[in-house]
Amino acid sequence: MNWGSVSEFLAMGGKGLYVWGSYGVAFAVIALEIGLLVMRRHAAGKDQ
Amino acid sequence: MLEVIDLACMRGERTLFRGVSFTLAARGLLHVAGANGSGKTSLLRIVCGLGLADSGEVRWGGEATRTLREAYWREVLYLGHAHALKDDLTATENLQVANALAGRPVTRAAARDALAAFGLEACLNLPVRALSQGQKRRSALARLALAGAMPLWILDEPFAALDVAAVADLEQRLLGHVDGGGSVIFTTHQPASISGRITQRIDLDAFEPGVGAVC
Amino acid sequence: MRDLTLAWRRRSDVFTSVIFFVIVASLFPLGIGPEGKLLLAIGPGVVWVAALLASMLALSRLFAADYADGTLEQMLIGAAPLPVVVIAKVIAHWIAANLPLVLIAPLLGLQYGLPADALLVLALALALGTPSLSLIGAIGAALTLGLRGGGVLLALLVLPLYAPVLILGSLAVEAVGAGLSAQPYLLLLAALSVAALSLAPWAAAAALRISYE
Amino acid sequence: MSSASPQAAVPVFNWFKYASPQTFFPLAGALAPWFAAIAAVLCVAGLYIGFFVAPTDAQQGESYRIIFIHVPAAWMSMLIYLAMAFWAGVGLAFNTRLSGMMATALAPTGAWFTFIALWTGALWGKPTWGTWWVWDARLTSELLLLFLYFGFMALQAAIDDPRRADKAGAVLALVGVINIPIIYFSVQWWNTLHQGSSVSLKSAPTMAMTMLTGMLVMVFAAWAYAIAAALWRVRCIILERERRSDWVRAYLGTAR
Repeated sequence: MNWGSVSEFLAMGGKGLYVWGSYGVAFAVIALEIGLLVMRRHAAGKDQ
Repeated sequence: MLEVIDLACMRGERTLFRGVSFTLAARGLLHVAGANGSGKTSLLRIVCGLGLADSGEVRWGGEATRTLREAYWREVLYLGHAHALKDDLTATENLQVANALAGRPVTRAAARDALAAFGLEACLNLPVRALSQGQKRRSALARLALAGAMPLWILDEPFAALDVAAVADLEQRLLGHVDGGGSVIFTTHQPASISGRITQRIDLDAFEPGVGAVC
Repeated sequence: MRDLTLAWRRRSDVFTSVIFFVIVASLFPLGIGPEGKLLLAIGPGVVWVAALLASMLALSRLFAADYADGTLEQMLIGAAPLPVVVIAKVIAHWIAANLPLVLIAPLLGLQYGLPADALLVLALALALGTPSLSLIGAIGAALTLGLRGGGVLLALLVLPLYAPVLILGSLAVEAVGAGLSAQPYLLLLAALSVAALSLAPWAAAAALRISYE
Repeated sequence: MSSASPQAAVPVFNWFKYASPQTFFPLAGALAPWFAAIAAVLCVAGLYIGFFVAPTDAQQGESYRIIFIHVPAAWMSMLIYLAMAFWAGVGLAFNTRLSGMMATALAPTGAWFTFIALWTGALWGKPTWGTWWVWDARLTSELLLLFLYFGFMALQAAIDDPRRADKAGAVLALVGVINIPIIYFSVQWWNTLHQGSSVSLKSAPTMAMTMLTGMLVMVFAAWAYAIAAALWRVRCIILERERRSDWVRAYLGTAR
């Protein structure tokens, strides 16, 4: 195990901003894409 | 011989027409009728190979025009709504250019004679932008005087913007082409006095689109 | 031939793109300051970018007039194969819109204090590189024919594809400045143009038909 | 009265059967959740390996852990463009409508991955090289790739007729795919000749086995996700384009 505690895990050896910034934005983008897809599907279904 | 087999055309989600079939032999004069927006221009464009049909096929001499391509286009004269005239060139130059594009270059003298035959003697050397709408139409139509060797003429609204004398003149020219063994497809809204000589008539209003149809 | 005659009768268009080219290239020193060394360093790149933009601006005229007046229809169903027509039009367009840029570029290079041999290479690189710009641009112009927002869209489509020409062209001029031979870059530029000549007319012809169908 | 396009009707290859949007629609609907599930499982596994099993990098410290998202995104961005060009080419060659829809469906996902690759590349560059942006050959190519995606989507958005949009997009995608290697190599030359500030990504230290495993698992997760997203999007596109057809009306009628 690499991490002694949760705060150590979050700190990422002082690079937390960069690491979590990367993952945060990446997953936000994926969530956004899924959200857009759901909305588009909804609109397509209603369009009758 | 031109064969049109089961053509369908859609614009967006709307079906313009479907199941249009006809055969046009030599000496045939085909009038395509129909209300505005019924697809007359689309049909002509598909027949001459500019447009793409959603289904169906056009054959020339038994072969599909989509495979014949240039071999077909050398035999077809298409005049559309747009005059294909360059404002900056003179009527004579325009006519020469148009014929060169069609693979039938003509001399300057021949081009001038053709324009004269359409009553444009006075404007041979004027840039086209100086011509009136009717004169422009006539200088575009002057290609007909040089296109006796092209078997199939496809004319979209050739009578538009012409005066009475020019209409009569054009009708005689179409009949002359048909009598000489050619064939003509044209659209018009005006009651033409050559209607007696029309061998076939297609009314696109009769090919009313079916709702909810998909090709 | 016909296009050339036409371009001659519309001389003002040619001058517009040349003047645009000159203005863009002259604005950079105003924004950066008259420091000789810096200008010398950015000169090749700036002249190339300006040429790229000027060439692209002229592109939208490549098919637009023929599209509007119906001549393009006649070309599509003409006796000559469409790619050949496209090549002819691109050549005419290049002579009218890009050749003047090639000729005037050395003058702009002078503004940036480029040495004489670099000026020669600059003109040569432009002469070898701009044909591929016109050819690639023809595809973009054919694809965006008659579309709303055509001009901006055209820029979005073709500018990324212009990157290799820009890079090689500026490198050629910089190589001279560094005392190296520009030949490899010039050869690569020529190779790109030949490759574009062998592929782009067919792609542009296909794009034109798609735009009409 | 819907029938497949002429090519699809000819049973030359068995899977041409699925080239009709109507038959593909339920298939895509059935497959997409599976790919999404695979993506989720692999993603959790990959992140676990990446954060808890893989050791700290001796040179870069913890910030190297960004590669578990950066490299998969960069790979997918290029792979999706290739897939897009492939479907576009198939669409042009066989005139199947579904191929064009697939190409259209792939583009946004590809653009998102390209964006992620650029973003994470910048966040990796800052602690590693001290700058947000390095004009490295790969990053620059990636940026141009993003522009190519934008061009493709903007072109398709500007064309109203879906058939023309598909074909025009196909020509553009194929032109782009020919250009990508040229862009990459020219950028690389340019980069090596402008040494100085630039740092080459190629000098990455040899990776520990667990790092590689974690990265590969994440690559497969991204792959599965891209497939799932594309399938979902192609379902939306089918519904939008065929909404006047009988089967879509029937489908939506029963679904309501």
